[in-house]
Amino acid sequence: MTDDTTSEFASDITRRLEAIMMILDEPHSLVSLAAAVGAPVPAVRQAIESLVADYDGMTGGPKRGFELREVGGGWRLYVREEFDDLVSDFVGTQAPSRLSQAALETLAVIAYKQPVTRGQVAAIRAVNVDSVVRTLLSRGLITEVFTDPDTGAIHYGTTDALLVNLGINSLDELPHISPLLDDGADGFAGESIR
Amino acid sequence: MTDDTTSEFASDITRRLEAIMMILDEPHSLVSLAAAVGAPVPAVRQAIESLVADYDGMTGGPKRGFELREVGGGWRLYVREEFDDLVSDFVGTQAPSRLSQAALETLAVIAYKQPVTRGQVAAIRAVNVDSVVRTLLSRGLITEVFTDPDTGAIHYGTTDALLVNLGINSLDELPHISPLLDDGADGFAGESIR
Amino acid sequence: MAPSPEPSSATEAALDSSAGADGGFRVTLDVFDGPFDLLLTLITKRELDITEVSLSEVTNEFIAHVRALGPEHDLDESSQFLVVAATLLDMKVAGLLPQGELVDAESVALLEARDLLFARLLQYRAFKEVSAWFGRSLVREDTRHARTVRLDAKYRDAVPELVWTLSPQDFAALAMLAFAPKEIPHVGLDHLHAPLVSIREQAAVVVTMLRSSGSLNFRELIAGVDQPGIVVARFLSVLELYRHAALSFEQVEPLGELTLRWTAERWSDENLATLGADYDR
Repeated sequence: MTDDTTSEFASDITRRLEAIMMILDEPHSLVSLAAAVGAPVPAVRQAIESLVADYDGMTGGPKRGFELREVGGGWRLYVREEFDDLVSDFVGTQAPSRLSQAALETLAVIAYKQPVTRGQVAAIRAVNVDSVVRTLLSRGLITEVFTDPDTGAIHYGTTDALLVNLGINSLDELPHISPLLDDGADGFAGESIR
Repeated sequence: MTDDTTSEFASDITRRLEAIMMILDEPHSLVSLAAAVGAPVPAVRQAIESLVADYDGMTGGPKRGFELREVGGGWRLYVREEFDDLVSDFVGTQAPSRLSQAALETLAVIAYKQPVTRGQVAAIRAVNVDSVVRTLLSRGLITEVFTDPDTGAIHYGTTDALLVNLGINSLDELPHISPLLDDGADGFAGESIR
Repeated sequence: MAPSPEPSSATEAALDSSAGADGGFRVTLDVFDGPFDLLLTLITKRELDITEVSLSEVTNEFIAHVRALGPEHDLDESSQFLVVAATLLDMKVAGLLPQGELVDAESVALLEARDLLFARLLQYRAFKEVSAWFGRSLVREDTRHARTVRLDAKYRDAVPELVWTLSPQDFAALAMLAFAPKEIPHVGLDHLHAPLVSIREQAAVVVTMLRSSGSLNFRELIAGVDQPGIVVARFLSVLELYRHAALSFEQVEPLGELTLRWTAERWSDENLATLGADYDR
């Protein structure tokens, strides 16, 4: 901190961010937040970092009952995990129906192989996946990315909502699976698998 | 009870209160909050007072971008007044003045099928409609009609604002749509479609 | 092909040990004893030669396992087995073929085919394993609470006024569009297949022929048939009829003449209606 003005400016951004966070109902990216508070992205990134530490009780204050989380490519306020049961009891939320094993496997294949057609997914899972794909679409976990102009085959990919539902920030945070999967649906050719 | 235990207990109530406050949509009374956090009313009153002072920057920390205020006999988190213009500007840039195609189609489904749940609309449109329903709600074009006591599913219907926009006096004036569609995949019972 | 009518000793052994420690399918073979999953792991790591594994024994054990669990058992496990069994069979075919030096293109292609099969098996397992992570993460996030509160009226006023251009007729047209059933577009493959042959129809032919002559060999049963599909359907219907104890067969030596004999005590055409229901999908 070079002087008082700098730190006052930083603190001002932080307070503005807190105000905006109050009304967000989905994660917003750094760029979008920077536009909202009228500050450059690096300053906003710094302000977010300071808020995260602040709410986590790392800066001398208490550990708050809420936290700032980065999910699905953006930032958003959440109830801190240890109070989830308390809040669930209060609001009386019902657990949404869980996905079947078939749906989970299909979702995994689409997540790692996107953009991918239903036919390619079916080939990997060795079963028809039409109804499972429909379920995933209506849950907003996957979406149609594009349609091949020649074959008319729809290519599917995952949505930001999936990232939010998984509690991760980008596809890079998916667990690493065997490198043999990296070379795509059509090519194990020649490669000897060890 | 030693002083240490007392203050730890008080701090615990405070964190629980913060967690509940994060998800409150409207002001809640002391009694209701006491029930939510499982603590006696006087302890909750004290915790609220300490939070108000805390957020106002009276306890050594910064003055937050939000504040805890008593309105109409209840407590809730609000954006601190000095950031109202910032938030209004942000909201103004977020909402486009026209509804998207997805929003219009969802609105049409709700208009002809009401009362209808989000899940039913999602099944008809074969996509997730959560964020679109939020937009329509915030635009005042649809409203929550009732909640199914068994399933907890919220049923939506259209508002007078939609009628005004369409220039009609009642839903009966909506053009009939082809009965051919009645036997659609989702089984519209009989002639429930106007 | 000579299926033995009485249960093999391997089947009985599997009945005893069909429930593994985790309740999953367990196999007992000469070269291996343990959960099915481990068998796959060992094979994919090539610590167990696929040519050593008798697929028919594994299959017998699995059928016994499924029978012991009863009809309400998890279809998932059964279908999973089919995927894996098909892969094992493929691997076994590749494994049984002679492996020479890498001299000709054919051998190279063979090795590639074998690796492709290993890769497919590994790939399927990788996705199956990672799907557990998806399940756990989705459940964990389901319990989290993000802040979502209705916008206060004073901020709602800042929202630009809605521009509405639709007439009631436009709106109705939009509704029609939205209600139109959304079939996921499908590229038909029917034109790529030969005409379908019904096992039931062919079974009816087989029943008629056998009942009128009492005993026939398979060669006679397919005399004059020139479509491979019909030959296959007749053979499958023979297997199905055998399952219904409607006929018996004899084969003195492997690949030798197959003699079929009609043995049904009670047979009605109603039996035909459900015959081969397994092939309906």
